[in-house]
Amino acid sequence: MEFGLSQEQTLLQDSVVQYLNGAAPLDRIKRFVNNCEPRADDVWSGMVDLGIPSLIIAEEHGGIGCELLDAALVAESLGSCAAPVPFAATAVMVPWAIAEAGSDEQQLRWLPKLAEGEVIAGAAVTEAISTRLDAGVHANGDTLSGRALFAIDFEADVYLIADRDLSLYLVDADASGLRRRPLTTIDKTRRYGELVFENVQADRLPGSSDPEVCRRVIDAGRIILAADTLGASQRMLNKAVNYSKERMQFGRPIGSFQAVKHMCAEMAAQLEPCRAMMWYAAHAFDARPEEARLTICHTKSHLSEVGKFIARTSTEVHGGIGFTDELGLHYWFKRIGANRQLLGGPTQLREEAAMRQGLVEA
Amino acid sequence: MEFGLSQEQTLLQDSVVQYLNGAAPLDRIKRFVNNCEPRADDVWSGMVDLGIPSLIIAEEHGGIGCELLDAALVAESLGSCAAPVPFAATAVMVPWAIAEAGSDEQQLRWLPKLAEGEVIAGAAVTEAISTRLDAGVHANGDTLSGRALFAIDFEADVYLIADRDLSLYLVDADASGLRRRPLTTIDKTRRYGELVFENVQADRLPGSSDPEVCRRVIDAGRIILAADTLGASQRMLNKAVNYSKERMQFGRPIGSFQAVKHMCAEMAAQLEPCRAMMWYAAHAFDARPEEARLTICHTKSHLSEVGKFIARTSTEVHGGIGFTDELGLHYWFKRIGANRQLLGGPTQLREEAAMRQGLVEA
Amino acid sequence: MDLSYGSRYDDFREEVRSFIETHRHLAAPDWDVSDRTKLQEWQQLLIEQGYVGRTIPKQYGGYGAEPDILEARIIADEFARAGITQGFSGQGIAYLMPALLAMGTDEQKERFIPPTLRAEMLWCEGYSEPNAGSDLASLKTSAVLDGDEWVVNGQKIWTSTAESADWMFCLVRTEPDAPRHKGISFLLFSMKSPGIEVVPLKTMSGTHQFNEVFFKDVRVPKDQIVGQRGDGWKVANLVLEHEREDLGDPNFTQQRLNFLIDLMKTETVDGRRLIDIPVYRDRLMQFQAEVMALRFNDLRLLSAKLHNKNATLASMVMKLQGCEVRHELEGFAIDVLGEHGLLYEDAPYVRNDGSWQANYMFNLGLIIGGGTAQIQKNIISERGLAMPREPRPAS
Amino acid sequence: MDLSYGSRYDDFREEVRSFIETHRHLAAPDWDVSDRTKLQEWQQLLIEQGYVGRTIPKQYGGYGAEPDILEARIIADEFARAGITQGFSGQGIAYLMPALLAMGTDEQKERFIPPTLRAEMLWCEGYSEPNAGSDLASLKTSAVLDGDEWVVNGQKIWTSTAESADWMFCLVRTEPDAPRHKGISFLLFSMKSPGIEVVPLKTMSGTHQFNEVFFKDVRVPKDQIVGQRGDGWKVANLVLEHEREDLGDPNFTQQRLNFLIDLMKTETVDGRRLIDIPVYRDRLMQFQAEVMALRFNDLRLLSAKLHNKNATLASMVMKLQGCEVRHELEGFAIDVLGEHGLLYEDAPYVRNDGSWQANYMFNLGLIIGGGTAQIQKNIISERGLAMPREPRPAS
Repeated sequence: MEFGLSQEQTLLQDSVVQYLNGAAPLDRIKRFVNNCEPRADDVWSGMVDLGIPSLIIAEEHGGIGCELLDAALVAESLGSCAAPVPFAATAVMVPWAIAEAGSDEQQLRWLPKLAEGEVIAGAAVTEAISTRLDAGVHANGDTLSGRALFAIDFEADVYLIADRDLSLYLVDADASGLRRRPLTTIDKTRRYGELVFENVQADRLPGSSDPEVCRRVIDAGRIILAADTLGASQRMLNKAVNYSKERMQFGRPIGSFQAVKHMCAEMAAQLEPCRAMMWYAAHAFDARPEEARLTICHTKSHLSEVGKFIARTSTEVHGGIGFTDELGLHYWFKRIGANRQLLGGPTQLREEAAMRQGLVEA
Repeated sequence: MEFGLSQEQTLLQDSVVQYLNGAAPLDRIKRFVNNCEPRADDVWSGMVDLGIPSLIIAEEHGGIGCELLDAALVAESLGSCAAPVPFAATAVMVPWAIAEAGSDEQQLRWLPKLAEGEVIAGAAVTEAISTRLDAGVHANGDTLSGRALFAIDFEADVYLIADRDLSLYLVDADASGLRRRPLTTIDKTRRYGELVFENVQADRLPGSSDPEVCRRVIDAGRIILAADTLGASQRMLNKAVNYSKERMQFGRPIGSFQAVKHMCAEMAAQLEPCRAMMWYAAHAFDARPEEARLTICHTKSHLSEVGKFIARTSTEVHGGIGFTDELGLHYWFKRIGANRQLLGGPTQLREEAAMRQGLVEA
Repeated sequence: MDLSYGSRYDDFREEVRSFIETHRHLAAPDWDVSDRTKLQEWQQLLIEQGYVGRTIPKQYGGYGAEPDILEARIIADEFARAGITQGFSGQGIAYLMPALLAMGTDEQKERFIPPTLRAEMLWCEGYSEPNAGSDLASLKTSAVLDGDEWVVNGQKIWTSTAESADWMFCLVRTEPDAPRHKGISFLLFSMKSPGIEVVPLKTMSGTHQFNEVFFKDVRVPKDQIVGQRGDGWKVANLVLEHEREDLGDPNFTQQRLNFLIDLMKTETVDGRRLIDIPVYRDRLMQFQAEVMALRFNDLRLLSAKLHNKNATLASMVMKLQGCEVRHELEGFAIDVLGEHGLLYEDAPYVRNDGSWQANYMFNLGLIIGGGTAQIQKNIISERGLAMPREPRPAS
Repeated sequence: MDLSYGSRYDDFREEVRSFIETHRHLAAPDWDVSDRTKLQEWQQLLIEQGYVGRTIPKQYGGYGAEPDILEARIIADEFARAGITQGFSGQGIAYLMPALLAMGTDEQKERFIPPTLRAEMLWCEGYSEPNAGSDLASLKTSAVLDGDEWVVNGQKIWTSTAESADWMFCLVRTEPDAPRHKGISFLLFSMKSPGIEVVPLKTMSGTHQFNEVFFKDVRVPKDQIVGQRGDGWKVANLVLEHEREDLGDPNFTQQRLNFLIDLMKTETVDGRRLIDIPVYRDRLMQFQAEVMALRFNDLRLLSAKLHNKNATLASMVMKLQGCEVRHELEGFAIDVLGEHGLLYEDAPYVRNDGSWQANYMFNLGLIIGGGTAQIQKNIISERGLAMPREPRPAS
């Protein structure tokens, strides 16, 4: 029995953080944001060197064959660094979907390229969770029409699309009839967008007629977002603690005031148990599928609440400087905010958790 | 324009508190509780001398003819002293109902006696709000059957009963077919009970065929409970502040620790605005009936939340001693807890507030 | 209890309303100082009408009316109701003028109040410094007397409108050897003085609402000091009181709440109106109750002022509670909007111009600025509840 | 990650289960010490089986097994699952014995451990005093050496089981002139010693779970001290660590949550099941998530112990978070029960024996006791986050 990270897993996290500290420090993030760069290719190429896009892809397709937990641990590191790279879709949701429900041909065509990081894949599954503004995609044979909102890893070469029946399709970014429109959000360290389909030829994943596949893709995406929030929250807590030790007011470090100490203690007390929760939920995805949906719903909703508290409280501990663009603390603040809303907010997730246990009347 | 208390109103509050400090100090409350006294006649008689039961009864019936706000101010004082006397039903809900919906004969028969404090009236209207355990009273002509739970001012001579259609009735405590059963609750400073009716002869208030009368009786009861919570919460805050100035730990008064100071500041910050809110809602009952239901729902639900926070936080500031029976802080803690649950808890009240504004789909 | 204002005031309200009806096309928004002429014309009209500078003596260019709290409230209410600006109300008018009236010399009043009132002299406030935030009294910007002039060196931060202001009122340390609070003076100087550099300070919400201001040997005539040397802290506190009252205004929060209710009645998820989702509705009602408590508290404060009643604690808690509710409310709106709550700036489908996100951040700034929530709680516990101060640390 | 215990442990679990199945009729509840014989027989059986005193050396009457964290957890889990008590586990066994093993003399171990283990010697803990709560190190109960005996005077409070205990382990001040923490010693003495008076202390929930204990010239043999004079604080901290870990146990909270779910599935309001009220369901799910986080954290701690990994912060937060969730959960249950949530003690219609109300209060006591939430936050910030201590006040 061992419920904790292996040395390899800890090393993986450290190597990602170390790489990003060098390749994507605050200045690089700012440039990415301020210049509205679609992709930070320099940062991405190092991620490829580390094997990140190949993490959960099977060895036979040129991947490493890790489990979802490893991907979640990487997501935690990305969140910790507010990394301006795609990940949730291109490295997790899409390869998992293709491996699970794609034909041999689809697997051979896409997985090696995804593993190499040559191809970046976005995912548009928002409407499989809930629909706003009459968005949604419907299929007519292998032809898609409609609109998909909040595609993740939007600056991509290929997209995974869910239609109204939760079937999954692959669509080339330059497919005829597809219009792409970026959506500006508060979180500018990652790219989001809208996809408009007018009779677009799509490549259906044959194994996706069971809607459970789409739901599992969403589960995977959710735990990745939750892990990202864990990493970003931990970083915001660390920054608050460090700042409080340096910042002097009234002739003493503000971290020696009980009010500030207790704010930091409350952040730690709320955040620390989330770590084990994230491990368990991500591990359950592969190892205990019967527990996965419930634990993942709870992990994402709970981390969303804790993250919101920490984003606010860390900014408060920083005082005025935390409110400036210059310090850049807000990149983490907004990243946590974005993770909260994407792929189901807390209220939605709690209702799904209740459903999963049969606590909601049909 | 004057939104505040008149000198008379402040005097009224002071005189009640002063009287109760003398007549019902902690020892007297403890005796009342520990001996399970049904009524504290000694305390009540002084209340009668002060004219409390006659407060909202018209002068023509021997009352003082004040508005509901004055009664709410008295309730605040009672809450402040955790007074072991009946009030909400006998001095407010019942006389108001009789005055509003009673026949001349009913008014003449009951109001003077209520004003004199000779007769104590209870009120059982819980099931007009919501029904649990299949409780509820139905009328067959002037005969009542069924069960009413959580009668307020239970140790009474006469009861005001709402049936399922929200018609109101008066029933003598010793009416044939009526069984009374006390209900032990956490709040032992007041008495609650169950009334079981088997074909009990009742005296219908003719004006109560409009269910709005019953709803107004509930409104009145709710603001009284909210005011009681305001008084009890203020007292718990004061006790916490005073204790924190006296209690020494680590060589200094605990009230000089920022954590304790901020706990007290948060209590004050939440409680203080409730004062104006309670004034407005109680005043609206008489002066701005179109605003009354909404403001009263919000006042009771909001004060329930604030009161819960203060009950807990004040106890925490007191540390171990606050947890003892001896100190008696818990009488206020429990009184606030009881006010919260009676005549509609916060969730119920918020839904009613939404309904009142047409925000709930039919 | 008497919630009516009485017939005299009802008449006055009618008068204000009809003025607004007739003149609203002339209104200049107070946040746009680019068209100074329009601003000043509108300002002038309002001064003549007595809706700006109502109680400022005629000799200083005001309307010279007796202070009347209800008249003031009626004017404010009616302009707010009409959704137009009640003249220009920059920091000079709102904060400096009361301080000048209380502590300025006759000369200073004559020189500064009339053009300030007419929006010919726009002001910014130089208080916070990078190392003097919560601990404002530790400020280090220095002013040294050199002949007939103060020579100012140092830096201010969080200076809103510094880029457009003509003048600054500024806290500087003039007595470095005096105890902290007694070494500070209150200077007035032109922003065109040589040696001043204004650098925009971008905030997390992406806007430039603040600046840093750097002083290098800025020379200020000796008589441009308000009060005596070392009186600066006293003058500043006159200003700060007015400022804190402005933060967390529940009437503005009520407006946002109303917008949100409208939004929740129209916006849908899975074909269901947001207002029909019980969990959201319950939370919405919770906010409505909290805002209601603050609005009635505000009414109580108005009445207390009117009748010279004490309501210290009720007034002290307004900033803390008001800013907290405002921040939380905006965050809740983002939640109910789901993914759409993330949209910002020029995004298609963005709701209410992205104001939910912008205000969620800006209001967090309010919690921090003008005395952080922690400082507010210190003040409430010490001045409101008479709790002991923290013991002075052994050095 | 490996969540399985492995086949050896699966076998062990089977063994424990089958023992429980066969012997559960003999179980004596550990909170009822009135039938000592039954208690001791059950205890003896469990010692022989190795389910009590498993790792205590044979020479002290234990089972003498090597420490095995998973075995210990399996035993605890299985007894909890079966709803019977895992032998008597009073303060002597849970807290004193580890301290004695670490710091007692051989003589003390031989004398005290065997009867303690067999539940023949029941202990209570004398730590808190009326004026030494959060600031435990300021305790004043004194012990003065008079010949071969300590003479103890003073008072303890919050002493649970003092009325039934045979012995007390007690913190006393023996070196009044030493610095606070260094002047304390750890004494053991019989509760039958002349000069001890036990007075029941009733709490807000109406039960007598605690006592005050008064000492008047209580004479204690000199050698009944654990460690050296002045070592008391060190010994006490060994005990306190064990205590804090016990508070806020999420597995117990999970049980309460399950009761609540059952209740909400059966109880109705206006004919609607409570679970079908979306606002309640949402809140319930929030609790489920919070308890889940704490349960997984607990699993992490188990694994960390097993593999000697560091998880200090994860362990530090358990009391604070665990007690908070427990208190709030019970309060929520009261809410969903409406007026029925008020019922208590012998009331008709009372739900779950009034335990929601009783625990709501008792759990508030847990937030206060064993180190208040404020003290916990100090510890987390200073020891967990390495934040600076408050400066020492100038005297």
